[in-house]
Amino acid sequence: MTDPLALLGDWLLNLLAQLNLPPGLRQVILYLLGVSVIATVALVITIFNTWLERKIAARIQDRLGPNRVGPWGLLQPIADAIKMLTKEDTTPAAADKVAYNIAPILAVVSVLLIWAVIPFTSQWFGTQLNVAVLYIAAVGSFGVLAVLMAGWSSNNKYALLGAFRAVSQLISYEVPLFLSLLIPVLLARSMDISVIVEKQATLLEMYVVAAPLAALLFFISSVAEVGRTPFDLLEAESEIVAGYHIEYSGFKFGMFQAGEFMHTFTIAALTALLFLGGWQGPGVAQAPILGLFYFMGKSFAVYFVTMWMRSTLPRIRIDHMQALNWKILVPIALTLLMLTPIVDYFTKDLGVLFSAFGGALTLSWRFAALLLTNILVTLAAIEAVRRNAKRNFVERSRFPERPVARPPREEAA
Amino acid sequence: MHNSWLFIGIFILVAGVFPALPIILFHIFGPKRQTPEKLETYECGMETVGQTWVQFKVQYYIYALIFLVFDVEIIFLYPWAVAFDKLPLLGVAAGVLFIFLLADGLWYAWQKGALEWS
Amino acid sequence: MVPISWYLIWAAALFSIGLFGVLSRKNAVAILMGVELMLNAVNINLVAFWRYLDVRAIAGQAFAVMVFAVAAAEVAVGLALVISVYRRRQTVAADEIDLLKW
Amino acid sequence: MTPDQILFIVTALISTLAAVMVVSRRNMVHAALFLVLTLFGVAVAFVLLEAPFLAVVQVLVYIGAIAILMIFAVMLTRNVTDDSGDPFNKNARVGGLAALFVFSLLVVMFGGWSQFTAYPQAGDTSGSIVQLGVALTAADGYVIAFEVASMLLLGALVGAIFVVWPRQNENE
Repeated sequence: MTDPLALLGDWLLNLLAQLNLPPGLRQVILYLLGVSVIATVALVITIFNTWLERKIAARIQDRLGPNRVGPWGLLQPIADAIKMLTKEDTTPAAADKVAYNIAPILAVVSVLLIWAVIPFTSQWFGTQLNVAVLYIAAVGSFGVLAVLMAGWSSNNKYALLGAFRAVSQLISYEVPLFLSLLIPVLLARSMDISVIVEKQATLLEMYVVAAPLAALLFFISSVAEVGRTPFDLLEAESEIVAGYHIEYSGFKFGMFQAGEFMHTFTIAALTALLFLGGWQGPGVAQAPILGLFYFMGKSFAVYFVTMWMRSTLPRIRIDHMQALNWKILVPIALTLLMLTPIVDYFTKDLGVLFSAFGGALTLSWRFAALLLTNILVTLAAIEAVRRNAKRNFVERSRFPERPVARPPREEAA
Repeated sequence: MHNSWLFIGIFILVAGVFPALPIILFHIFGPKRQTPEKLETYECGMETVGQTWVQFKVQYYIYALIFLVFDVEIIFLYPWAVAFDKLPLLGVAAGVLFIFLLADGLWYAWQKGALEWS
Repeated sequence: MVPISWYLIWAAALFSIGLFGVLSRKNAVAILMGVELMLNAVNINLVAFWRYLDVRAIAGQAFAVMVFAVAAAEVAVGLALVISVYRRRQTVAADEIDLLKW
Repeated sequence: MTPDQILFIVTALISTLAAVMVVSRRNMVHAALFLVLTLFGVAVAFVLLEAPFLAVVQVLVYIGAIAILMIFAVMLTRNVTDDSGDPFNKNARVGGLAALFVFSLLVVMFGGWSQFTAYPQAGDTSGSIVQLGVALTAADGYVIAFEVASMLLLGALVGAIFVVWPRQNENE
């Protein structure tokens, strides 16, 4: 099976060769095309996802969702964009003009840049970096900066307060995020995402088998990083003034929104790549293009979970949000990170534990030991949380009874 | 290697243009009927009172502080994880000790009550 | 190819600007920013020499990573001191914080 | 001029100008944002020097953490007199002279240097992350420095929390 994109690339190369350009410039043009394609794909997926998300949320809540514009409401996102264009472009008089206008752009850039290192199949990817995992983490810090800039430059107390809360949430959850990212890097001995995917060749070699807890930590902290339900306290539209983007309107506000939607799918894709084997699947070696379907299937499966969470879970309280991070996620991640290298070091040469279906299901001693470690850490963590909750409950029951408002007793006349 | 960074560089430019373009178009074609009142800051229907730079509680700084320390320590661990296959037992132990010291810092902050959102 | 002297001169410029910031800014946070500039200038030099000498001798990179750690520690403690002083004396001007001179 | 050189000059110019803004802006948030620009320029320089690990770490640590901490500190230490009045102290002239003196001295020292105009031939940096990881934890490498860095950061964390933590008798 020939790769259609490779054919297209060859044709383009030939076309460029006929133009007699210097080789450096030719490369730049080729890169420019590739970059535009990737960025467009990311945006198109995002636009489609806004529709998908509304549709699925509607189904979960027993509604129909958008169904007027186009077949099944598919053109709804375009109608939304046109609506946004007719809004007024305002910059508050007291705002810091430059920072105010750069912030929404930076918010999208910080997400879009992640797509440069995402491999769609074994052949289709933007580029291979040997520091890709850290690159993803680094790019995310522009998002934090964008939030802070937006909140500060709006010159609005609520925006600034929202930005502070948002930033403290973002940076807090970056700690378990980075710690759990370290585990696939440790297992693959590489920061290159393509290498990490290649190492997860069969079903039981996926890192979700060897490090299920790390996968869970990564998923939870990235959802918090995006600021989606149940971690959407920075927006909380039903309770408080909108967060750092309160002064934004029209397309500038739309950019924050688009960045959030894109980020949600991006974290789903990253979870699929780092823990679920990305483009790996049966028959990929013969026809690499199949990898695209596997990758997209896994990404949308994870994305569906985020949508599911969004339509079912209630919002977390801010002190609980911080406590969940610092008192549960980070200690678990640190424990896991201390045990994983030790177990890995002593079991890496032990070989295969069992093999079935002609090698399609192969579990090595190493992965079995790691899985066992994960299960033990999970059980220990659950027990610790349970005991703590029990102690807190006992302490709370020792409080004096709180005054309760009672209806005035009817006096005998 | 150089080339993949050229790709990233071009990506940064294009990624900047992608969101900037609709915003600029919007700025040109979007309606603009602005009055001084409209451009005022909106704070819950009241006129703005006092300075915008209200002071924040120190808790925000403490979270940022713990984050900074963890951030720097974690980046030390990435080359260690990549080089894991080439490490002797001592090297592995050094990394684990490093993580243990990191956990110590968290433990101190916890005991001190710095992790409470009050 | 960029000669190493370009990197060195650029680093010297950043270092001098940082030095100026440290010596002459009033705001204590600005002084810390000056220190950051100086540390970055040092880092540029370390990495440049690593690259132009022998890439197999990793000392330059290892030192640069250590400088990151030192910079982070310096900022964390420095800013904590600034905030603490601010809460007692309501000022961040370095020349007004002169209690230890007595 | 080669593309490398053009890229270097553009980066160096932008980040040097941004550095000048850092030390001269009166508005501290602006100074911090210009600091971010300067530090990003340094990250680009690390990419040019083929040290991608340090480049991403530069962005992660300086822009993602240190700059954010700086902005937080600026917000926390807001003073009414900050935006007005002289941002420089009375040493400004001496400081300027000293900086100029150091700079000219260094330029005189390095300007005429004709060595090291190109990367050495035997230079493949793709394995430098593995080398760094091995060297950081090797007994004949930097394992002491590695652990001391951890202790230093632990000390910084403990010290900073201790210093900044509000005491009971303070809120009167």
